[in-house]
Amino acid sequence: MAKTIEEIADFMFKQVSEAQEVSKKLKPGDLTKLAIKAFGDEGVDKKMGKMAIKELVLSGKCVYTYFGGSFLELPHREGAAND
Amino acid sequence: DRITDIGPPDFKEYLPPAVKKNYGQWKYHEILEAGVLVHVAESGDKLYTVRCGSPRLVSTTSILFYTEIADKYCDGFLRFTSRHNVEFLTTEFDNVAKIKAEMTEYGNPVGGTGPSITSIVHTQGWVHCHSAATDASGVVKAVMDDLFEYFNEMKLPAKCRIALACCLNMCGAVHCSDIAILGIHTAYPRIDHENLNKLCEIPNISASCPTAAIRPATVDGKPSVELIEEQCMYCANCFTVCPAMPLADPVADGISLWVGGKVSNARSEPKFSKLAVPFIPNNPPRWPEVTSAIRKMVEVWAENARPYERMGEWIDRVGWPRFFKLTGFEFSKMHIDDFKYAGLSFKRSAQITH
Amino acid sequence: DRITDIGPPDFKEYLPPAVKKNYGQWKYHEILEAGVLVHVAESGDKLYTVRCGSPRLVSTTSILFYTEIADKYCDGFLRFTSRHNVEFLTTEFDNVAKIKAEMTEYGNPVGGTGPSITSIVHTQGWVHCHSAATDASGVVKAVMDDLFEYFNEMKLPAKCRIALACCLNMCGAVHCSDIAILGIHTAYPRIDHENLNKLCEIPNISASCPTAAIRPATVDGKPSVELIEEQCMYCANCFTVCPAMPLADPVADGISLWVGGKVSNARSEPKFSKLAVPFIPNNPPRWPEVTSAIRKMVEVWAENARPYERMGEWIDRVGWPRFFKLTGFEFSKMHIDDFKYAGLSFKRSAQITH
Amino acid sequence: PKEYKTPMLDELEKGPWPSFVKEIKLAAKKNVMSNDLLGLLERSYNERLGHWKHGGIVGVFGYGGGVIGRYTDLPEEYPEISHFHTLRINQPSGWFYTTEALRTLCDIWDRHGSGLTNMHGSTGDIIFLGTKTDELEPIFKELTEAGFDLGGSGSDMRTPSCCVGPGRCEWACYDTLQRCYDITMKYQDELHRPAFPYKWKFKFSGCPNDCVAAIARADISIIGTWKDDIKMDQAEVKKYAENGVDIFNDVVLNCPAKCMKYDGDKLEINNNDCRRCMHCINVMPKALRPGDDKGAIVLIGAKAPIVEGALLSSVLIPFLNIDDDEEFEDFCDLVEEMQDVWCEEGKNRERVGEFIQRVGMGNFLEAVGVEPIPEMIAYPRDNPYIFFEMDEDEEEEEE
Amino acid sequence: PKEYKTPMLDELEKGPWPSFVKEIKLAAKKNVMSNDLLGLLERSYNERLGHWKHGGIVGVFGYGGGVIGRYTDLPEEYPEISHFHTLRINQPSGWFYTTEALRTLCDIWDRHGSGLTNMHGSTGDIIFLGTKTDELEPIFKELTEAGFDLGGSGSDMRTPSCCVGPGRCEWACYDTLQRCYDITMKYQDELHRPAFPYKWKFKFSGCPNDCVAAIARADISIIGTWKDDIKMDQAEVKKYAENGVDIFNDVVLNCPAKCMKYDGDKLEINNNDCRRCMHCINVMPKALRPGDDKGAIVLIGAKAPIVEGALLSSVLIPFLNIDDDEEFEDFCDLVEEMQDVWCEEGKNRERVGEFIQRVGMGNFLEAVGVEPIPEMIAYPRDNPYIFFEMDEDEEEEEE
Repeated sequence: MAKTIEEIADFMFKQVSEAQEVSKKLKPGDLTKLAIKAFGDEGVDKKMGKMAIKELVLSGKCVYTYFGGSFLELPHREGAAND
Repeated sequence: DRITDIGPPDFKEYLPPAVKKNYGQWKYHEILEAGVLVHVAESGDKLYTVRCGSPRLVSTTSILFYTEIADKYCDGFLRFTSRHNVEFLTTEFDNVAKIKAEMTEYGNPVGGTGPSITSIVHTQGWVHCHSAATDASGVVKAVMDDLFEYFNEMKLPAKCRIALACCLNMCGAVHCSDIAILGIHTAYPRIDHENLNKLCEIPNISASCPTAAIRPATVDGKPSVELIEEQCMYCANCFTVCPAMPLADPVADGISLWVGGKVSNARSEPKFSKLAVPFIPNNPPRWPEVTSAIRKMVEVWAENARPYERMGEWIDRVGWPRFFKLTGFEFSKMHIDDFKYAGLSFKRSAQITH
Repeated sequence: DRITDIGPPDFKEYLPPAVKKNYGQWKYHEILEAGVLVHVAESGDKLYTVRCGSPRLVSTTSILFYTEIADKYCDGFLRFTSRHNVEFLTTEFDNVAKIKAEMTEYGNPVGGTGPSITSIVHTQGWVHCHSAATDASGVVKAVMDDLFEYFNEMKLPAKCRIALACCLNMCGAVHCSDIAILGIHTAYPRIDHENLNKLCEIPNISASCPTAAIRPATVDGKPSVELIEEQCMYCANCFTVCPAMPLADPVADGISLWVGGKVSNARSEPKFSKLAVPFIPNNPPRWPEVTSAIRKMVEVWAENARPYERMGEWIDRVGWPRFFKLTGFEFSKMHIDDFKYAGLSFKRSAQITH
Repeated sequence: PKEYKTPMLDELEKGPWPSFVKEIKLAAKKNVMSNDLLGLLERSYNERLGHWKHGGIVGVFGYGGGVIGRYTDLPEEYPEISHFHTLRINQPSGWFYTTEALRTLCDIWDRHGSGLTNMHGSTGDIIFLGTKTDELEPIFKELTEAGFDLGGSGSDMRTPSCCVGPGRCEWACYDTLQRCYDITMKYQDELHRPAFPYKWKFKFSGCPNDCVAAIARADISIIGTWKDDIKMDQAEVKKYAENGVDIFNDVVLNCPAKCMKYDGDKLEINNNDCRRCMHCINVMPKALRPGDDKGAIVLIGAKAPIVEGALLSSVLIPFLNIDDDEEFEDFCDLVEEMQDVWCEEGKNRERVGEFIQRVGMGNFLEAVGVEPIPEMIAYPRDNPYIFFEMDEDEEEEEE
Repeated sequence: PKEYKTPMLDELEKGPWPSFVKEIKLAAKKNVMSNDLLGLLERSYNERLGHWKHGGIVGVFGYGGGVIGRYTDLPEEYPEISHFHTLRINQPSGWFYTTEALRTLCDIWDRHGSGLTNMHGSTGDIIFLGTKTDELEPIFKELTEAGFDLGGSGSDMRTPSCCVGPGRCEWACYDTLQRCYDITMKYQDELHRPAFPYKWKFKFSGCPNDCVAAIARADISIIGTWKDDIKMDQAEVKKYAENGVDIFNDVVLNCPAKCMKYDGDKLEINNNDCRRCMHCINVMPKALRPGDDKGAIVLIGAKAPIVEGALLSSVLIPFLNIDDDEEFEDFCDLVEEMQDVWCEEGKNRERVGEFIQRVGMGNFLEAVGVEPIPEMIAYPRDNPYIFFEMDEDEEEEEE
């Protein structure tokens, strides 16, 4: 049964939140793979994963970050940022 | 109504009329003098190009000056090259001398065509980069000042492409240059055990090390990493994924020089640059040891190579022993490869010069 | 009074008088006809050599026949070459034809000089070897019968060195031959769990595997090993250290063909032979698929190469696509290297023929 | 604004080569950020040390690339460059501009940033060098309104770039400007929203001279070539000879395929053996030209050393009529197939070239559905360590 | 003796090439072992399978090499070759023989073995093919009394071999026959008593044509070369040209150093760039010869694929006046130093070339006390992953 984009985005948001608690960073590709693993091939495809990520970012719940590779994280103050 | 994903402007709107008219219909070209080309179209149209050196780091003030020149002589069009030069295209031969005069006067000399040294492709260095092992613009300025005669004259055996990257990340992908200037660290990363776990993911750091020199460890009760120093070759890949492992050091940072690479498929196949000088300490503002080593390489090549022979092609013909002999550069254990494909770099033949 | 460690006889006692006299004083040589050389010394002395093919596997009966010839025409001296030929050296030109006649009559034809195919260096095969994936002498005989015209005539662009090894151990070090014939297994080792632990040291077996495909395991309560089949490439190194892991198989054993290697430093540097045909099943007694594939290679090379161009030099000039096209050999995934230096074997250039 | 003494940098205003110090000073006249940059850079010259921290989070809303966050580690002393972020702006194909467009860009940048640029960055983008976090959205808004968009950064498709091609080069074997534009437009999402294991670069060169270093720098390197004979004008050959070109030594002896003959009068080319290296054409552009049956070679996998060592791209498609829309679409399908396989199996920070080395070229080809052909290799394997695979027919027979 | 039908093998008596089947049959007439071998081989041809077991223990008293144990796995059916061991007998340098010596060898072998030989084995030895365990000591006794000794096998120094050299070749740049003999005699203990991690081979070639494949097969490859100019006789060059040698295409164009010029009359060589490849000399041996300042290149590390892949030897000493006794002694000292390091650090079945690859050439040179020089490499490293080592002075300064 296909999931809605919102459901997938919610799932991904939860993954990002949990990962961040243990200082772990997830890549967009990781999130899609996790979603497919959780909901099965018939629940999510790669395109839906992509749309869910777009939704996450446009809603402001997640931001892209870069440390030698691009990740999705909860918005937070930059460690290196100057006030 | 936020505009996104529109991509770049359509280049067709930015093409000068002569280019639009003769698009894909060019017949041949000639180099009229250093920095000046003429392209002749099947239609008989002639398009003159004046190529001007640029410092790459350009102020809007200078860009606006370029637009003035382009408005005056080039119908309001101009272009840049893949090596940071600015080019003025005109169908009027008379404009060539005028563009040349005005640009030179402003400080952007004309040259860089044919068997010459053109602008150096380079990175940001201390101007902007967090991982630089040297400056970029300053080294480039010092080197090009020294080699200027090879920019505005065409007196070399072939073209010579110089590039600079201020650390091993090689944003400037210098690895296929006739001469590559590469910023290099030679001090181990200093691990900020206090903050490492806050800033970075430990398994990620371990995985980043090409020689597996970094292992998870608990230091003062905090999760952190330890470094097996003998396995570290200062690549700074760990720093790239984790800012809590800086390597930069005023004494241990410096420049390595590499030689004999090429990208073009003409004559020989593309090849990587090879190590010539492993380390020269940073010596701003003019890095005299760097400029003189580069001049040495250019001069021995210019004296000994045959026409059309790129630096690396010349060395391939006469052999690396000759290169080290003529330049006087010291050969050491560091020159002998010990990475993945090391074995193939040994001299596995009895073809030898004496 | 047991005699040991005396080493070989001093060669000086075995040198013919003309050789002793002109030792180190040879001036030049000429090839008078296929298999016949003359060496001229500074003294003006001329020494004729008659080179005769041999099956390498020689009975004392035949050796004694050679000694008769040598006694008759060569003052009681003879020599063998690094490729199993037997050579008769004489200062009398008149003896050349006589030696040739008698040897040919006996069954050892004369040839193998200059741009020709000389005797095949090979291993023992089914005649004597415990790890052979094919026979050696039989394949060699079939191939040389087929290529005989290239032994006793000199009509090739250059010399062509063929070698055979009956398994990957390559006792015959065939890896730098113009054409290499290599016995090859394609079945997994059959583990004799019953006896393995009695015959072999388990850690040794694990360590012997270049791809780490063999792990210690307990089978039916006995210490033994298990094989990760996907990681096995049938090298038989495990069998070499442990007889309880045989691979030989009537259907899965066969021959692979390799091409373009050379040892000499003339013109191009020495090079390895490269895979041409991955697998041909054993088809005794005459291995017709092997002989015809080899003839095909020799013929396309002979037709297309320039004078003095060895097989590998010709292929390097015209490219491997041409080789596969002209021979009609199938190109497959198996031809693409996936061992250590695989990356360097990809075509990393835009120099391409169409 | 503070006045900085810059004796070190002043040294670099001397000499014939254009001075970046002059440029920073020009910008500093108009802009306090550039003025503080001058001071900080002088300090770096004295200390032989950079003073920048990496900032991994800044960007414009909804995009994951195009902005490089940067902060000085001495914000108290150089407060104007406490933030000093970079924007990458997608250049037009071939770096052609109208003066009007450039003036618009300068105007935006003078109002919102340091007034310093790179024309251009190594990947090809216009680089706006130094602005504050708060300015990012306003700049982005004005840029898109002016018809410009951000380029790539991070683990995304990087801004594609191309040589001048048919715009001003008689050697262009396909329309580099157009195909670069097409790819850029087709993959806007991949460019702005990083979803790959690492960067993914396209470069388009019109001929094997490879003026944009595609073979050294791009994951997908598209290099022009041709199939038929080199076009030759013997009269022009003669003229070159008369004008001092040593055709024998400079042309014939330099041919890597040894496929030329010259008798002092006529030049002969054995086009069957020609490798399309461009050397003879480069020496005598008036006499020799690429043939008419033109297209491109697609090569894959180039990268700089980090992490697993530098690679040059290797041949994937030896000839593609890339100007043909249908063949171009097929090519795009293959590109997407490769992306999928790489995204599925690639490790973090593993470029596609490294990925291919790890899994093996043969396995990679199988995964993306491309037949192995000898054009893809410099030479077949020289080791006998073959993973034999029965073909399917044989396997069935055995059952 | 049994009479075997051998229809398969009989096929291999036909054809122009000398037949090994004829040889086995000749031996079988005199010898029951060879007769059973014939039967067993026919069976292998039918079954497409070998029938030999490895026997690793047999040998002569006090030696660890020189005998290869072999047993058939069908002893009931072929009882005469239940044992069928091989002996390796150290050949004289250059494979020169008196007929008297050969007759002595044949006599010993006919009385104690199968009467079958290889003239010679791949490594260079005389191979006596097939005898019983009980015969080994009697054979060894008679051989040594006749002045012959066993060759190497197992993890020892293998029997050195050399080209014909000054015995009959104008290109010999040093005395291959003598130095091969010297090394063999000097290291008798290393040859007969295996004490190394794996095999250790020497091959001596008098010039870069390398007729004994030293560079491909020997751990220590000694290849003749010269330092001064190629000796040239212009009159003979002319004669070659008159007799149809295409000097331009066949000689000049094939020179890898591009160091020759030919104007249709005189040949010029830029000896400074000459690589001593031998090609021009090979083509015109009457006109061109190696110079007078002769010696050898010492290269190290060649091997066949097992275990870590095939290797060619690489340059260790670019020029050694090996005919000079003092330089030869120094060379032997270095050989022993290398043995020591390899024995100390090498793994089981690791050839010295693999060992060098594993520890790094630079570290190996350091360990054996040889200065690194550019002659040792084809090219310097192309990756920036340098393990910097401060030199000692600098380290002291830092303390």
